[in-house]
Amino acid sequence: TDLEVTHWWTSGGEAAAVKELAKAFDATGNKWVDGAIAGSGGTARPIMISRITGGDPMGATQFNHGRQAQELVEAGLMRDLTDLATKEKWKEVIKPASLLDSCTIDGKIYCAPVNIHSWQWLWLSNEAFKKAGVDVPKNWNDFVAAAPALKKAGIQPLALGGQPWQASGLFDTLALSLGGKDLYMKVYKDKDADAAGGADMAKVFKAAADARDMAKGSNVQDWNQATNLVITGKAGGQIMGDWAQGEFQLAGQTAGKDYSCLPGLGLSDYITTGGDAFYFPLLKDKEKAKAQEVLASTIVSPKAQVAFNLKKGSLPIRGDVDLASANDCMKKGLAIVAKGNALISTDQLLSADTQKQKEDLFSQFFANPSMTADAAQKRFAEIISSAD
Amino acid sequence: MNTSVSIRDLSLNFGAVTVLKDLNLDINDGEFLVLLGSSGCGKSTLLNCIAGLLDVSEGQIFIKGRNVTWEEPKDRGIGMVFQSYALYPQMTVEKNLCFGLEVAKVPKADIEKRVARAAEILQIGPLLKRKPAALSGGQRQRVAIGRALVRDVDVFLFDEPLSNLDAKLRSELRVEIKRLHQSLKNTMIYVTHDQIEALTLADRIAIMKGGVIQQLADPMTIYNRPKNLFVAGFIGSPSMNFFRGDVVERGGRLVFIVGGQEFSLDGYTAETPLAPGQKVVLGVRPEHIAVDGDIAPGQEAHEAVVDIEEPMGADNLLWLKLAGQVISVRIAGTRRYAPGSKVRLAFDMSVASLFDAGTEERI
Amino acid sequence: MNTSVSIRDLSLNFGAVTVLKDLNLDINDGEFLVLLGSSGCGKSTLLNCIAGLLDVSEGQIFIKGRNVTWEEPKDRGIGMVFQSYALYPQMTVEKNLCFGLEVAKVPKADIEKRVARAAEILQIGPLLKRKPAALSGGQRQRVAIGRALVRDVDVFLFDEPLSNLDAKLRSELRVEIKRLHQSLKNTMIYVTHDQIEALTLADRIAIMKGGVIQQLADPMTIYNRPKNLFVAGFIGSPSMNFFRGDVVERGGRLVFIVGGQEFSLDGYTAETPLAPGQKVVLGVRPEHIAVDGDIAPGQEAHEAVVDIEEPMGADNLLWLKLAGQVISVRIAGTRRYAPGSKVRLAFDMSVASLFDAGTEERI
Amino acid sequence: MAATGRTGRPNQLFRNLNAKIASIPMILIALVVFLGGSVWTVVYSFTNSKLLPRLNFVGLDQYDRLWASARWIVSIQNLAIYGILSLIFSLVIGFVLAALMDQKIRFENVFRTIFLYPFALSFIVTGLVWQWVLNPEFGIQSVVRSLGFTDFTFDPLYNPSIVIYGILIAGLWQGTGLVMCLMLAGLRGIDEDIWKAARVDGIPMWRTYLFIIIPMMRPVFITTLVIIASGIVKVYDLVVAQTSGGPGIASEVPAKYVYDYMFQAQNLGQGFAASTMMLLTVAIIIIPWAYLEFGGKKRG
Amino acid sequence: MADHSALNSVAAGLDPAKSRLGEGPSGRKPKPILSRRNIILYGLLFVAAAYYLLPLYVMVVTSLKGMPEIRMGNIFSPPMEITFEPWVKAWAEACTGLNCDGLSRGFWNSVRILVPSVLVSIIIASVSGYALANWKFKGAELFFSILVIGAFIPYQVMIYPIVILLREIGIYGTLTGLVIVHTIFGMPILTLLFRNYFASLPEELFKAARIDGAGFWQIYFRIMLPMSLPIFVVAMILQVTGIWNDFLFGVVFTRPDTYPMTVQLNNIVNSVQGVKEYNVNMAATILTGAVPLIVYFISGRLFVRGIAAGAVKG
Ligand SMILES: Nc1ncnc2c1ncn2[C@@H]1O[C@H](COP(=O)(O)OP(=O)(O)OP(=O)(O)O)[C@@H](O)[C@H]1O
Ligand SMILES: Nc1ncnc2c1ncn2[C@@H]1O[C@H](COP(=O)(O)OP(=O)(O)OP(=O)(O)O)[C@@H](O)[C@H]1O
Ligand SMILES: [Mg+2]
Ligand SMILES: [Mg+2]
Repeated sequence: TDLEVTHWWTSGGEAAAVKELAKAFDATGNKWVDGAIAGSGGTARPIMISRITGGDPMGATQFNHGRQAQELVEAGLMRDLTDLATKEKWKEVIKPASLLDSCTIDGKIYCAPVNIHSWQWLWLSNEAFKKAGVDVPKNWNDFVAAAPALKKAGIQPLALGGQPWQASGLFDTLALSLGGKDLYMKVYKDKDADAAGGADMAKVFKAAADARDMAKGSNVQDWNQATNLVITGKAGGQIMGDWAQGEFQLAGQTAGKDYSCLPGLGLSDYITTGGDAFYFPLLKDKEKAKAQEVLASTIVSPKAQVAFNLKKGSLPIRGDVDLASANDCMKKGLAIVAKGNALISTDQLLSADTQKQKEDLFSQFFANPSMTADAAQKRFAEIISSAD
Repeated sequence: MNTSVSIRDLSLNFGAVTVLKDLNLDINDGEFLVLLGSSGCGKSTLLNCIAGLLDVSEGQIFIKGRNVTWEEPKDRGIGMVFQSYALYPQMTVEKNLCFGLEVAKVPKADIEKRVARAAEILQIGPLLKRKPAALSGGQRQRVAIGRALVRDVDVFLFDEPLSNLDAKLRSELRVEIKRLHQSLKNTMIYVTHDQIEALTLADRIAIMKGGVIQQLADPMTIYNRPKNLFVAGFIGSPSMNFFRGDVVERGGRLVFIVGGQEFSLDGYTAETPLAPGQKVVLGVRPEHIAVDGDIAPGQEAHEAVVDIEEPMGADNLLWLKLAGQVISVRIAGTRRYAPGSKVRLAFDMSVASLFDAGTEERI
Repeated sequence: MNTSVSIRDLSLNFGAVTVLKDLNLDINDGEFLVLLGSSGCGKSTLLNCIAGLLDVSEGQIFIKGRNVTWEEPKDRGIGMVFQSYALYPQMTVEKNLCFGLEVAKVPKADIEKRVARAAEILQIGPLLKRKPAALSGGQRQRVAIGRALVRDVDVFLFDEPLSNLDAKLRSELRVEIKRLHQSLKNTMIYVTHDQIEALTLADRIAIMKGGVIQQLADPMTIYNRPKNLFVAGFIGSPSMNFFRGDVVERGGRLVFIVGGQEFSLDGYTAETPLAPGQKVVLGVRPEHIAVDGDIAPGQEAHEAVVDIEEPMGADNLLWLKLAGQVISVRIAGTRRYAPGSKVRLAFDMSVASLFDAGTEERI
Repeated sequence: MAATGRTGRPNQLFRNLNAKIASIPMILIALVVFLGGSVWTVVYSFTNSKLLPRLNFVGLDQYDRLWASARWIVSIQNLAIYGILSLIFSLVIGFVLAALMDQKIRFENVFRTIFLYPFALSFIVTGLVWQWVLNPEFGIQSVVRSLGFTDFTFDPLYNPSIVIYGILIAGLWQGTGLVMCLMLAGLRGIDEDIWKAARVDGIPMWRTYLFIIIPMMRPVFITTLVIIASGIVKVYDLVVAQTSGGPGIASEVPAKYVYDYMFQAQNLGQGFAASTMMLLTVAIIIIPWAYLEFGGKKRG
Repeated sequence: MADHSALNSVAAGLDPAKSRLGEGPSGRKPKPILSRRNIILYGLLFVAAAYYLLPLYVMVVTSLKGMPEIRMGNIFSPPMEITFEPWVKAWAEACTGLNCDGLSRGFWNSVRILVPSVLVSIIIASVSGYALANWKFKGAELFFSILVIGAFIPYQVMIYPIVILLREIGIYGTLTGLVIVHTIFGMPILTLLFRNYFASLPEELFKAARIDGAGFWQIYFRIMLPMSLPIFVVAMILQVTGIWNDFLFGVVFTRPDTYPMTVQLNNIVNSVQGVKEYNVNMAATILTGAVPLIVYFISGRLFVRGIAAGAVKG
């Protein structure tokens, strides 16, 4: 049966990963009809939502974990996967459990998680630092200290794309890695406006201002263009989620040799685990409904998990798969998850509305050097105080 | 005689503007009625009401005794000819003529017969295959008439059909329309603001002003015995000469005084009795003023000074200063006067008009 | 008399089309010259050449003895009045009058004086603060004339200034223009295709056809002694009646024969000798035909049948069948004939015209 | 008179029935989509609808938040700058081009096609091309620098304070051709006698344009104004394709705010509030105009 | 001046018998090709033309270069080595997600969307404009005013209600739905154009046809349509460009297998795999713009004429 699957995985690494899923699904005798929409989730989600609410749903669609699809579920537009999940014992195999929790609404499971993404990575170009004549940094502070040398060598210290979510993600990463777990949870989970406006957070904002100076001059838009600057040694480093890994891999680079990765920016042992999940709109067609189940089960299956996540550079959602072929970086990530140091991602903690406001704030902050850290923090506190 | 078109208490408003007001008009079978009036007086509006192209606000319209007030234009038995010809530009002349018949599903043979007849009457046979763009103005108007002709209607409506033509063509087509009426004997209602057309074509003329009919009569009556000052001034080119003055008694006889000059009213036949002291307007047409040699012996004469003269070939128009105003006098084209020269002139009171200065009605 | 405007061998082509051809024309100082011709004959083109709005292809133009062939319009000392008025719609009347002067940096006081004078001459004083949209057609045309007037030019050019006005206004403004010319004594060149305007206004008329001047003469000569068939037919309304026939000798005298009817040519003064057997065209104006009672005793008379009559108020136009064709005859408005009745008529040969049937030139 | 035939006034509803039937699509679109849709939007702007519309009224909360949002303020400012400049420059450039074209030039067709062809391209394409041309690394800046002017800086799309002008350049490129066309049509409609009269009066060309022709073209200017203005309010694709609102939020526009908050932030209420503000602005400008144009004067 | 008159007198001397020419200039006023007026006039025109052509030039040149050459710098320099690789790739090979058939699929989808949308929207708008111009009825102008104001409403505002509307009718996601959406948003401006155009035709023509007994549709088809070529061309051009270039509706109201070309373009341009392939992007851009461009080049002249007839005579 043909099943149309919409997603926004269009960069090189992503597309390669999707191909693995499609292959696995096609192998079950069904057909994966690819509905890629380019231009990141911001472009794609409205289209997906319109189609679901407009009564022309696709067979399955990607969303980020968390609250993006909550209302669709509440409106009864999505398919309940609880039966399948019980049958395949998802509750037991999927690690960390928070992943499945965010698929669960009123005790029912509505999505199949595909991968775990963590945001807190600093990717570094070994070549760039060699050229600048400094050692490859071991953490964020080293990186900041090396920036002048990079600049002198004509190298952009920090690569940052223009898309608002990148700026926002960078800041959240700084908040967790520099501010620590407690601050992160207070601000993002408890929505504590005092903490958001407090002195600890002010330090994070100070660091963000430094990052802003380092990022000045990287005139690229897409995240993977920014990654490309690192790959080609035009930039020293980039703060980006683990999906950047896929790009390095596609470029044929080896972790440790050509590039380095620092989870938690080398300062903290925590990462957040968000990620992507597939949701299945309620369909009238029986055949398709059956195919949906097959797809859900394929996605969670160990084989597909390995194939997919290796290509994508993200972590698999189950603890029981063998990732022997994973590279250094992935292994670092897996180790942290195994330690139980995985926190819930901002996507799950904050509503899309709050996220958007945050994006607006930080994209403005990073683009506009005249905005002071204080002003930004004040606004940030406001957003957190009204967050839901 | 039977009435062909009958209009009862017709009113028409465009929004708040009343264009026609309580209009009544009976047109006889076979009559040629001309609606004459200055621009904007509602002539076209009235015609459009008769044709059914405008919905009346009040009143009724009868054609051949049938109440057609709310009927579709095509069912009223009328044909209409427009100032701008309104030929369908993308169709040949023949197709223009056939169109209405085809729409009405008239049999082919019948259509051909009727087109042939119209083409013969109007002498447009050789033009049938051309498109309107390839015709001259006069030819176009003939085709437009033909379009009404083929439909075999009871009443022809013309809305200033000749206004877009130059003077020469205009007078030619005028004669043709007159001839057409004489041979077809249809009822024709003809709108114009050209008084020559009105005078030469009409059996009766209805003079309109502000949506009201001022006078409805045959051309000679309109010309010679205008009912009020408006009609008197409207008809005739150049206009009638008007003198605002008083009626005074002089030795048992009534005379008219203006600017110190006295004119005997003996020859005038008043419709309502004249009284001394009455303020009146005397109207005399330019051709009813005799100059120098034309003055009959014994006729009362006044002196005037030539202001300018306008020779027009057959006639010569003199503008004279008399009683403090400039009047026009028509004399033969062969008689010339230099500006400034003195002439003697006499009014023919038997064909003059007197109006009450207040009501402006004829006395 | 001095020439004011002089045109030498003027030719003008639009691409391959020759609109004016080797045209020569001398206009006297203070003269009122009318260019008359049917539509498209090149009148406006000639006027535009004189104004400098069109570049000539060949030849020269002199104004007041100065060669202005290549000069800008504003330097030629001309003022121009257009059919469409061409007033600047968003400016007040006053501004319309001043604008050209202001641009030319004429001193303020001077401007005011000139505007006041023009306003007085044209009686547009009360209109000065209005915009053109708030004026009637006649008032607009007066302002347009004023615009030429304030510029104190030597030569006024009028391009059909009255064509857009209705008949009544037209005759009024005609008189005004005539008066204006009499008081200003400027040279005026006036384009029209209305022959009444031409006849009444002109000192001389130039009749044009196809870019060539056919006859240049004073109105009475044009009217009474047209140089060729075209001019004869063009001037006069209704047209001159033409009869194509032969000159034959009858008892030592020359007579004209058409359709079996003979007309004595005794009264006619030929410019070139007539010969028997010559094919000629006889032209007689409608007002030069006497009917019934008007026929002088002893005058040669013929019988004709009334086809239709067209009463026009002052006159009555009879269409008669004579010698196999329809001719028009003008009689007094008071005399009426029913269609089909028989009348006797006589031609006044002393004012008739004879043309060679081949060359169409006057004999 | 025998009163045969119909006497009474027939039911007005059924007169011109065909015309009314043929107008049904128009009426439906006007009432259901435009009017209904707008009312729907306004009503829901007073709710706290998130991803799906819900009738849960919260008063003016959405508006309070809207006007407290820095991004909305920037959007409004950008729209104002872009709108005013775009109006002025479109009209001026469009008119000047039309005036040039009206000088009986050679190759008029060629020039007209050149000026008009961008109008055939979408804003997406326009945005992409200009993004490319204005790119400091490849585009004009680098070219000028490579010519030796190493200090030359022209990077409107990467400089928050002038980014809106970068968008303006592209917008004008796309739209002035149509304006030129409209103006040219207007110029051609002007009575040639006016030109002649002005020449005879000795009024120089530029003065004639300025004081006579332009005032005469008022209706054309109004039509053009309406067309440009309706495009300005909607400007969205161009910004998305060229800058995605960046750098930061420097080139955000209201239409994008609406879209982002409705769909990306999944806060319909906020999006509707922003749309309502846009509607209100449009209504304030348009309704008087539409009244004058279509309601006030009756056509013959 | 002086030497001109000298020349003329020589010319005049050739035929002294005929000529009455006097002193001074004669004949056509000389107009040097390089007059100041011409220099300014054409100078301005060429500068403007350069501004308008520059992006097109950049697009074409870039699309013919290879990536290495692009990275070297100057976007204005002509390609050293012309390659059609980017074109092939843009048309048939560029990937979005798993679909690697470039724009070609989108092209046919666009055609399938374009044809019915253009036809339906023009038919409905022209009939409405005709009814408004010639068959006035109570309220017509009011509906029309609403429609015209609708032209100013940002599309985004209307998307949600329309999604709901189409869902209720049950045609969301179908071609019919998209055609309706295009018709709705084409209505205001097209109706305005048609109404103005039909109103500018002589009303007497319409009256004559009514007297001839033709009804609403007969007059429309047999009298009005044959006279309305220019305005139909304008409407056609506006709709072809508008619908072909549409992105928002295409993406919201279709599904991936029916995505129009603009959506494919967006996907290709935004699916950056490694480095941005500017040459492919430019080729894709040109290919996407080709249809409306061709329409313009072919019927541009009629467009101007129609604009004069329909838009300016408001
Ligand atoms: N559709 C309309 N709406 C409003 N007023 C109108 C309309 N049509 C005509 N009028 C007004 O009605 C009056 C009469 O118009 P109508 O066309 O009947 O005049 P007319 O006598 O035919 O003039 P003309 O000689 O110029 O043709 C005019 O004042 C005109 O302004
Ligand atoms: N710009 C032009 N290009 C080509 N031919 C032209 C041009 N202007 C005028 N003509 C032609 O020149 C001839 C004379 O035109 P002109 O306007 O002088 O006629 P006219 O005598 O003024 O006619 P009317 O009485 O209609 O005003 C016409 O045949 C016309 O078609
Ligand atoms: Mg009328
Ligand atoms: Mg002319």
